[in-house]
Amino acid sequence: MTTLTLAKALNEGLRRSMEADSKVLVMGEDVGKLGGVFRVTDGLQKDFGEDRVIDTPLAESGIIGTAIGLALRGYRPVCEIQFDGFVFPAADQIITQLAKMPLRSLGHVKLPVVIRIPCGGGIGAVEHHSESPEAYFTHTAGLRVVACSNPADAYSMIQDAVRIDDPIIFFEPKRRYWDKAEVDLSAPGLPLDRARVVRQGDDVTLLAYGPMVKTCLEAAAAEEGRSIEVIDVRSLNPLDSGVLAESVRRTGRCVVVHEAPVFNGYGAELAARLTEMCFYHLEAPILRVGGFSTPYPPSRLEDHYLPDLDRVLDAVDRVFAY
Amino acid sequence: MTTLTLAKALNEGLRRSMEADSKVLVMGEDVGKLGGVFRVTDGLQKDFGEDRVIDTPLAESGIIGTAIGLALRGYRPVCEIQFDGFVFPAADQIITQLAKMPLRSLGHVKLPVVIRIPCGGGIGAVEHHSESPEAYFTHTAGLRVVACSNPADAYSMIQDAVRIDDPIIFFEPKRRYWDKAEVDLSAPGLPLDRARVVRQGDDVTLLAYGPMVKTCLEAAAAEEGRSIEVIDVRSLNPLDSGVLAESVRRTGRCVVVHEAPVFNGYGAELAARLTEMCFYHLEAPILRVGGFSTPYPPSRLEDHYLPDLDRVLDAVDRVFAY
Amino acid sequence: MTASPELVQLLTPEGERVEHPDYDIELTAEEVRSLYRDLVLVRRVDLEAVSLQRQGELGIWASLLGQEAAQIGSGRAMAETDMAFPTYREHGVAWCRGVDPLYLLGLFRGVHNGGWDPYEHNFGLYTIVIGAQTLHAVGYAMGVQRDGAETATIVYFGDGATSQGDVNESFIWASVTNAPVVFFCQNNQWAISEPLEKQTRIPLYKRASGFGFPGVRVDGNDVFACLAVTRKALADARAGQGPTLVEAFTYRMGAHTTSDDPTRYRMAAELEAWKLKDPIERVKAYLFKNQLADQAFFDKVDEEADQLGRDTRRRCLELPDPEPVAIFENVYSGPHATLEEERDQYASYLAGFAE
Amino acid sequence: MTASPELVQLLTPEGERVEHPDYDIELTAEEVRSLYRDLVLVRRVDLEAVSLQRQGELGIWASLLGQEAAQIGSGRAMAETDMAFPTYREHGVAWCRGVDPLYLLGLFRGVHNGGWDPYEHNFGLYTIVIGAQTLHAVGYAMGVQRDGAETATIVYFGDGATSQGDVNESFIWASVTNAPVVFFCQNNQWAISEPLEKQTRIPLYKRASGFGFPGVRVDGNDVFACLAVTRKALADARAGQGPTLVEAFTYRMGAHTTSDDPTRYRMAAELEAWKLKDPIERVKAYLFKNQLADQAFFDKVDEEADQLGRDTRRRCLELPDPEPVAIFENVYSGPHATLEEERDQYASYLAGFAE
Ligand SMILES: Cc1ncc(C[n+]2csc(CCOP(=O)(O)OP(=O)(O)O)c2C)c(N)n1
Ligand SMILES: Cc1ncc(C[n+]2csc(CCOP(=O)(O)OP(=O)(O)O)c2C)c(N)n1
Ligand SMILES: [Mg+2]
Ligand SMILES: [Mg+2]
Repeated sequence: MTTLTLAKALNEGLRRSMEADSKVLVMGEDVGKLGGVFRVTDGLQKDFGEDRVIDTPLAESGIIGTAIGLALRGYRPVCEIQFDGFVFPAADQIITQLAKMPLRSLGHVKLPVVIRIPCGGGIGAVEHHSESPEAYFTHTAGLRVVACSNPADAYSMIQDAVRIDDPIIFFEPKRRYWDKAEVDLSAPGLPLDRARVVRQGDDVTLLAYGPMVKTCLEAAAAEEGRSIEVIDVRSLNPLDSGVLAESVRRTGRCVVVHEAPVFNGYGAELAARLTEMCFYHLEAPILRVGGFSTPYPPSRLEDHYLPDLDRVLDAVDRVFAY
Repeated sequence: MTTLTLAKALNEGLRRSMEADSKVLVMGEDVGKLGGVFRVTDGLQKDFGEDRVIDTPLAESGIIGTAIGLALRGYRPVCEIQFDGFVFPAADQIITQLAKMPLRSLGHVKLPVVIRIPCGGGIGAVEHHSESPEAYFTHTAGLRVVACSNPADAYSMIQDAVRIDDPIIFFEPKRRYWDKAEVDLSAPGLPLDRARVVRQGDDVTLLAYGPMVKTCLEAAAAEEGRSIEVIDVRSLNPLDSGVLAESVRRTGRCVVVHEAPVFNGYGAELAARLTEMCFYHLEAPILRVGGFSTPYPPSRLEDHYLPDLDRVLDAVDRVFAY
Repeated sequence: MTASPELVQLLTPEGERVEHPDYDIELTAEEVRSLYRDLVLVRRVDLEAVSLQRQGELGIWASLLGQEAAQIGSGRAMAETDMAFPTYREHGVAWCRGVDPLYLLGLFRGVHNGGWDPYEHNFGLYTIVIGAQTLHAVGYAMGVQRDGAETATIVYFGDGATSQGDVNESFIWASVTNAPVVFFCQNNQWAISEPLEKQTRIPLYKRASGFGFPGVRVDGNDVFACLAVTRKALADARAGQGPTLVEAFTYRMGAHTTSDDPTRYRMAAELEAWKLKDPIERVKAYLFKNQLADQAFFDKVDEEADQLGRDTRRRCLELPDPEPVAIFENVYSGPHATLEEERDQYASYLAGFAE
Repeated sequence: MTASPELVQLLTPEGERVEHPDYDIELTAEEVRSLYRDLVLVRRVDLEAVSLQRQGELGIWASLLGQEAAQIGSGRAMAETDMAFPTYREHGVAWCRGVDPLYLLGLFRGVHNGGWDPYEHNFGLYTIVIGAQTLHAVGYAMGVQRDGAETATIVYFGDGATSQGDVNESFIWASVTNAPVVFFCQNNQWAISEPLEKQTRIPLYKRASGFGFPGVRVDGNDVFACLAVTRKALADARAGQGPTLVEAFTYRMGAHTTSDDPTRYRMAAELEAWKLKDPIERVKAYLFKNQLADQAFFDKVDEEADQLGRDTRRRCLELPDPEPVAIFENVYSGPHATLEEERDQYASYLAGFAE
């Protein structure tokens, strides 16, 4: 066991992936000498060379578009989008090309492209640096979407993501980059498409992913009266709905938590789907706690915008008030 | 009263808007001499000149980006995106600029930009010409999102959209462009942000917008045993949730219908929100009927992919089977 | 368009061979006859497809009429291992790469979205979103560099496409990485209803100068010139000399697609003028004048074309509709829980009707 | 970078006036002193902001250190009705447009995302998404054309930004519409950690040639040259002569932002070499040598700068945090049902704590 930050765990995972397969490339803005603005690719260019760790022109559509071409040539590019809010210039390449080309080819083409996106707020940043764009991608068939929440998962999930032949949007909770935990570098991780019960409980189920898993665990620990189960969704698409439904049926109550705006956010899918799956077991409607239906606010207001322990527990109270 | 196709009603509405305000511009690919590939802007360049009806370079980001600039200079651009699947190159300008600049300016800036998008399938087209991308925009705070379903609404809604100071994504159901109906050219329409009960019923509520309104009306007419209420949502954001909730509370059952993939589609928001609003009145979970969680299929399969009368009634049956 | 210092032409509309200092090409009679045959056959397939569409057998068709020389010239310039990335109109290039026309018909009929194996033919999938493929080509070429292979990549796009951000980004990437890629722009003067002036105010081949690599304009209706210019550009790429932009100056003789009505936006006179520059007629004239082929040869090619047309039609009509379950296939490379659930539900829904 | 045919320079690093055939400029002593004052004051505000960030009062700051001449020269070239579209680093231009530095501090402090009135100052909002503003500028200029106004638009962007699709699209739109717009690229040699070679293999001003409009490279550390070149480009735009690309060749003396550590990727020697070309020192030398200012003047400017720095700091610290309800304001121009519901719910949630 080694103690690693989440950022370093990703770095280690990428390193292993690159060692295991010479076709794995890392590309993006400032990923080389600088090692990325969050240092997730630190040292990789030094060790694997400029041909495998590519500082690209400043153009996100170009990053994903050329990554598709590289994948067509047999490479496995891992692209870094510098911040969540800068993925949109690449939206067309992701949505119309990356997600659809395997089908277009009737399966002749596989596009093992990983798109790493540091996401979420809470770091006091300026506009576009704190967003949670997952719903744009969970609604895009052909993509897998995953979110890691802790160092051990980060380490295993990034390696799985690189190994899998589908295009994957890989969300990294930027405000948790410096959180440390023990990581067993040789143990196999939970398969990429599985959810994990991270805390068992009987009275209510909290569903979260990425940065909000920690928040929910804190809320569960702080809550005195009720026994709270917390599930880390991990894979947003495909969704491991069986694990979630089992829990919700057992507790009869559920709150979904994410940072993205609630309106048509990923929580809507969780709520709608689990309501259908667990209707007769529900004591109350599934409630959603998330960002407001506004652009991410200037950072002096982000503590209001982001779900925190209090807002999660308030929702727990409300779900019991039914 | 005049009989108009939906396309012609939009054309008339645009004409009135341009007559009423010399700042209104129409811009897009092929909107001039050709009158747009669906002829919605037919004759406008002839009557209002090339300065007001602009055939643009073939670049969607450019269309929206320059429209923002024109709006900053006091113009009111109505942009045409030629087909749903081609809106993605403009995603960045729409999501990071158009939707957020008014807030960025603390309200000094208004961006009255309308983005018309012919949407949906059922016309036997090739890839990218049959999609329903509304969820990408309903999840984007700062945008209004509306969808018209019939000639009379098309006529009034487009004029309202042009008049309102917010950026608006305006969906047009392309397979209904040639549907005809009576339009009263002088009557004021229902306000843009209001839903409309288009058929009253007691047993179950069908929620739809755009092309699926007609499908739901046909399903309601075909159904023999049950009394089906059909609501045309019209405004997806903001949502007229009061009208919807009133109906669902009354009927106790609800089915949401759209063409977009169900997974994290707009139906998820409707289902999650209305479940919360109407929990104690629901006899069954709100069911969703929509496209599958796949890219839009080749056209020889689209009849399977698109919700039709049978699939809607099947969901109605299921919602009664609970 | 007449021969000019800035336009590479090796065969005049009248079928006269002309010399160009930078682009010489020696073609045997056999090679010229073979090019002629290609031109005639792809035009025939195209005509058949237009007629199939008129009869409701295809949803739509994008005709290459008038652009045969640009496509056959460039397509035949490729080495077997070179890779091509097309738009939706490169039926002539597809032909050169050995892609069965049935795939193209299947796409426009709505049976699939392309479906051939890009690796088998070194020919990418048709790309409908304007310009997106240019970046794929550069990425592929970057892969070639890493493999140390002697392989060139060629990417096709139209005059309208030059306005897209992606196309310009691809110029940047190719230039900065010195990627072995040839940008082949068929300037057919129109992007649906929009004439060239809506996309640029200078000749398109000059765009390359702003990115620091060579651009050349070639008579796109001259199959010899297209062959020579593309051959050189591909050779340069393979030799590590980086990208070239080729502007093939040509004309879209037909409608944009079968859904389009060009009489709404362009003059008949323009079309008539371009008819005189037909890419096939000039090769035929050249073969005749130089007695490189006799009437029997032309008859044989015509017959072959008719046969191909008939076959194509028959096989198109025989194309089976896909099974509904195909909707769920090939979306992901392996099992996907949500999708399987939907598939099973839909299967049992369908089974309900059978009962 | 030394004066060369391709680099417009009017004032050497040593403070010598040089002539250029195309760009002559007559400046009164008063005007030069005023430029000097601008340069010193904006540098002072910038330093204060860096220090405020170090003390935790700002979340981040993007320093303009080294780019003062490019910004003041171009900013002072504008007529009052001309419109500017900045990136996130144009503090000097903001100064010229009369935007209170407090707005810039408020943005980087996280109080708002800009918030000044673009119409009051003819200065657009800061744009963080690289390149997006170039299209806004062209659209604005298209509006100017429709108004028949004699107004030029200038848009700022960096060397890195030239790789973005949007920037290249904006070149196309400007060229095709002959829009009255000046593209002002501050080539400060770096895009965060990436040197210029990652974005282009030829000088950036040449990009314009690929789009059919003029490009010019100016010494970006020479405020006279930046003033002269921009003035001419703006005048050309107003006179209906269309767009110009100005590449201001300069250097980012500081870190990319306060979060950045440039020692990880660039050599100290490079920085030292550029220090000798400081944009302020050469104006000071010029004023001195030509006895256009005395020590009292320099002292006064320094004092003014100190005063400005102190004021800026004090006012920054006094900036009130916005009320939570501000989250819901200015998102839409009028009532919005969903938002109001969320606002009210959150207000009563907050009220619950107060109880
Ligand atoms: C991104 C995008 N926008 C719009 C379209 C619709 N469209 C299809 S073809 C076309 C014109 C293309 O012109 P050009 O690039 O000159 O190629 P050509 O069709 O002439 O071969 C347009 C606008 C599209 N396919 N993709
Ligand atoms: C679309 C987008 N991608 C990435 C970023 C992150 N980013 C901020 S500044 C910057 C470098 C910009 O370089 P340049 O254009 O040269 O301007 P400079 O900062 O040097 O003034 C990057 C990559 C961004 N802001 N927007
Ligand atoms: Mg064309
Ligand atoms: Mg820079």
